[in-house]
Amino acid sequence: MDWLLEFLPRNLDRLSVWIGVLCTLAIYSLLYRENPVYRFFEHMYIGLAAGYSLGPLGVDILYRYWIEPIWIQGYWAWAFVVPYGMYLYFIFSERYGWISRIVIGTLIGASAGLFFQEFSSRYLPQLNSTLQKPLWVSDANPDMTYGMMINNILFVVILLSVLTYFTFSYEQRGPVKRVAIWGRWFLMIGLGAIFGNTVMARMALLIGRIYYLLNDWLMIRVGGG
Amino acid sequence: MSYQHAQDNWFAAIVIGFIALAVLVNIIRARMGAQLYIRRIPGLDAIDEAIGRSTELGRPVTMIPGMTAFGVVAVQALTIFKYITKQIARFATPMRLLSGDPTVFAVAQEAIYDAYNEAGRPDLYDADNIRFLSDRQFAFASGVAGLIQRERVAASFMFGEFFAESLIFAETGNMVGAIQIAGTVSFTQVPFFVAACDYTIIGEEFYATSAYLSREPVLLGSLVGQDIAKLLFALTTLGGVVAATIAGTDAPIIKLLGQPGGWDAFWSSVLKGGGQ
Amino acid sequence: MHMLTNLMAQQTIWQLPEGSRVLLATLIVLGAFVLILGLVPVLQTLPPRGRRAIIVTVTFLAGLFFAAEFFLPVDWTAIFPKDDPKRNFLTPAIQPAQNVLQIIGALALGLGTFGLVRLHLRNAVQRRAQWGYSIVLLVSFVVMATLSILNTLAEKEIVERGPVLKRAFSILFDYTLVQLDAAMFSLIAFYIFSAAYRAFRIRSIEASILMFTAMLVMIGVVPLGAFISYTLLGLPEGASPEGANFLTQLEHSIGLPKIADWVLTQLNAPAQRAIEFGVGIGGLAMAIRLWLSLERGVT
Amino acid sequence: MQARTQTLWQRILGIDRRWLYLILFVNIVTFLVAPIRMPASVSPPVQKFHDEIEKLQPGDLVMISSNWSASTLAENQPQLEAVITHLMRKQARFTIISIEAQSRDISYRLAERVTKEKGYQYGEQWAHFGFVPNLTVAIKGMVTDLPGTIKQDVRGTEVSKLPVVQGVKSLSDYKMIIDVTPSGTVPIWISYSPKNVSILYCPTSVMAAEAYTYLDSGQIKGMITGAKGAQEYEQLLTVVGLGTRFMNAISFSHVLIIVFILLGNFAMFMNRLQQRREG
Repeated sequence: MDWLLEFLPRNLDRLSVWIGVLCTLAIYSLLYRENPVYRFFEHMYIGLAAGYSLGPLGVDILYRYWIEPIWIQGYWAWAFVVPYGMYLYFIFSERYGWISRIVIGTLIGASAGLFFQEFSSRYLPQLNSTLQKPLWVSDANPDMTYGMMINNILFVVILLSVLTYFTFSYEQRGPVKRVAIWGRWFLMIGLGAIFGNTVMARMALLIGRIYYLLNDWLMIRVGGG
Repeated sequence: MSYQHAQDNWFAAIVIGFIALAVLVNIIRARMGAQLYIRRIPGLDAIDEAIGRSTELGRPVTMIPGMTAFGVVAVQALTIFKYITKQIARFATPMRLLSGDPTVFAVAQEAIYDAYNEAGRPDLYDADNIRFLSDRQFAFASGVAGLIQRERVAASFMFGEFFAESLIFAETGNMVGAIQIAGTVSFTQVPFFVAACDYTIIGEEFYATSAYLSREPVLLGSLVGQDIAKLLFALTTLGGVVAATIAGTDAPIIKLLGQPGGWDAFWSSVLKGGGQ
Repeated sequence: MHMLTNLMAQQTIWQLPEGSRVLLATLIVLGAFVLILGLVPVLQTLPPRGRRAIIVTVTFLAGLFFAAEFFLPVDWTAIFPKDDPKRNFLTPAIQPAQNVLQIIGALALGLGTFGLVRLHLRNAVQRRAQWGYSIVLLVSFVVMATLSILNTLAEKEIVERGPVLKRAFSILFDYTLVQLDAAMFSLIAFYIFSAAYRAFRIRSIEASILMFTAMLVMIGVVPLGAFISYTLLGLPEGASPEGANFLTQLEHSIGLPKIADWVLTQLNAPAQRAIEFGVGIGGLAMAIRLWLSLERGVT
Repeated sequence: MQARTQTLWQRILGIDRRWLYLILFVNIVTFLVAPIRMPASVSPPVQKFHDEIEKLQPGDLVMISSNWSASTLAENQPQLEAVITHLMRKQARFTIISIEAQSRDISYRLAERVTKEKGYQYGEQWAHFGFVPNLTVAIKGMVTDLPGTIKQDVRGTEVSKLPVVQGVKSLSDYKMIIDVTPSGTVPIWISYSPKNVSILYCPTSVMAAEAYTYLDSGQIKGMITGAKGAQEYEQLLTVVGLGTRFMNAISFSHVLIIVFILLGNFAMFMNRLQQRREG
């Protein structure tokens, strides 16, 4: 009886747990099949998410980067940015639709231009760290062990064979084809490893939810003691 | 470990310059009529099969760029979707494009409109079929999962950058028996697509897709340039590890080849030598 | 150049005077709207070729700005003070340029939201199939948008954060939206199981490799792997002692956790790196083609 | 093609995925509740974490930054519980701070429960500072003027009137910062907190890989990785807590998946064999 009284949504704290549980179960019902309850929560979810974004991603950005600089700090040149960006809204017009492409062109140009830096800072350090893998134990690299040597040789072999698989402009045949096939097999090892490694993180998510159902909602004490 | 400017290591400028040159020269070659080859990419041949099945069943095709933020990857994904749309326009197969990024959504409107126009069926274009669901990762995923199940889509194309939600799309698609073709640059999501989709386009194959589908000279030429670039990377790797084996990992040459700040010692020695 | 930045710092030409700032700013904004939107009919008179030329030019210039900022040398110590050497003359403009992109992004969000609302309004008004759910979406959108915007304004101390706003926002955000996120995220655990069951079959060499590595890592990363290797099989735990012979070293490195770790770091890493290189090169080639408008992509 | 009754193997191969989902669910519930313990081998970062807290004297002040919420509960909650248990054992005083309302509520509720069990007094021995919207600004503020930055605790008491932080002017009066988080907050703590305060880190398993450089350089003094790390920690404390339970459930869900993969392959093999025999 005490348990039941505690269990029921008798105050706001309890009610919030019940809401959370309801949301969880509604989403889980999709596992059985798509159904009206799921559909209700799905539409509510998207509505809430769309509404929420307008605060931090819409109003906040416009206020911080547009309204504040112009009206409070007085940097008048920013005035032109929003009307220019508004060209994007011509997308819905058949006649003026092309005007939105000016803004889209700006965005495409910018992302292309930014890619040079991204390319350099993302891939070149990786290339450089590949170079720091000596293939033989020698005086030049006194700290190296035979274990590291084997690993380094493997590293370079795998890297080059996978890279060979990802070439397109000629017909892969003979030894190249064999290397490429090996490359694909090495790739599968990598993919399998990632799969196996991700399972743990995903199971942890589910366990978190089940713990919430057991502990917070049904008030079954798990763990401790 | 990051580059703010090319000056952090001029090797960056050299590599980018070389790749740009290789790509541009081969694009010019292709435009002047050189016959260029592209190897088979198995998953892409299945696109027509998937479209055919959708048409047969009269159920829609979904195209999902996922949460891909607007940028180079998104433009490539939309280029692929544009090609697919041109194909389905011929059979008037229904389509849905579901995006989780508002800018990608906006550009997709234009791209799909163009696709129907170029296929000669502007009447089939319906702005309501290109949808922005949410920029919140799992709200978007719930919307996609719901739609795939409700409309029992017959074919699902997922191209772009994906995160944890990839498996939600792929498994719900699998549940309704859709033919699924996925292509992504996100290495960590590839295993889930491989497990749940019929065909998976991996890594750079994603960028080769439009060349493969359209056989446009510009794209084929670019692909040749990309292969030359990979050869450069392979040779640098080989040369570098040999140098490291002989001269040690601290050798100046290793620093010059892409280590951030690796040219500082070089410059200061040059400047000192010049100044004195 | 340094003088120019100084000049900008003193805000003589870019900044409005303090006194009548609000009125002036409002007028300038209105003027900007009239000017920019007034350009539309003018642009409309252009022939298709002219339109394309504008788009190509804008694309090129936008790309040129970021590219030039990246490539131009930065150590112009003669021009810039020594304490801040890592910039060229374009660097100070990077942050404003990023802000412009942010603003356009916010406007795009408005566009996306408009598209979503329009679709569901149409569903509701035309009583299309399942229109009731569209009402659900619209109602939750309107309520949450109001609360979220008020909440944002409250953070800026423009409106007051009353107890009702606080409570209502907390119920809808913390106890509903976040819970839905967690629930949807955890669905993946079920899907990863069914996908593994279906896909991991010894059908081909590739599928078999995928399956065996996945299983190996799965066991290796949980305590069960350590339990099997060290408690059941009695393999030695920890690093091998210094100067041990090959067999001892081998013995110390074939425990399941060690093998799983080795597969992840030594076999997975180079494969991943090769893919990354390909993706980087492919992306770079694409960026160049887009920048120079060499392909009839999406614009 | 005539319809034939399915063989057992075919039925296993074509099993409705909903059964799989149910089995996984039941499996996890069972092993969450079941009192099975599996010994873990304690990894060096966890051992270092433990040793660092062992060095604390009674009454030393510790700041816990708790930024997780519902999604990463299974990884972060065991960590926080184990850490608080250990701090209470060492009679250290601690204060908790979050960066959003969600994680404030969840960590406050948890700390209240755990402290009540051991008779730790709110306000005297521990307190919760609520949440700060911008961590960087908050840390910088706390370094110069802690009571002025936080102003009120979660119960609305002025910080300057809380006995637990009586006389504390700045973050540098603390001995230690423990960051329990699923996101990239630890670089901010490393960058802005006073140099005399040591930092300990409790990330999720996904985030841990990036932290090893900080561990090498000594910028963080120890690390508990996800539920697995929490289990190892509980073993050091000789308690059976959530980490052990969760890790059990994770381990056996892995076993379940592997068993089913093997079963699927066996069924496929048997099915082929049968078909071949039938010609």
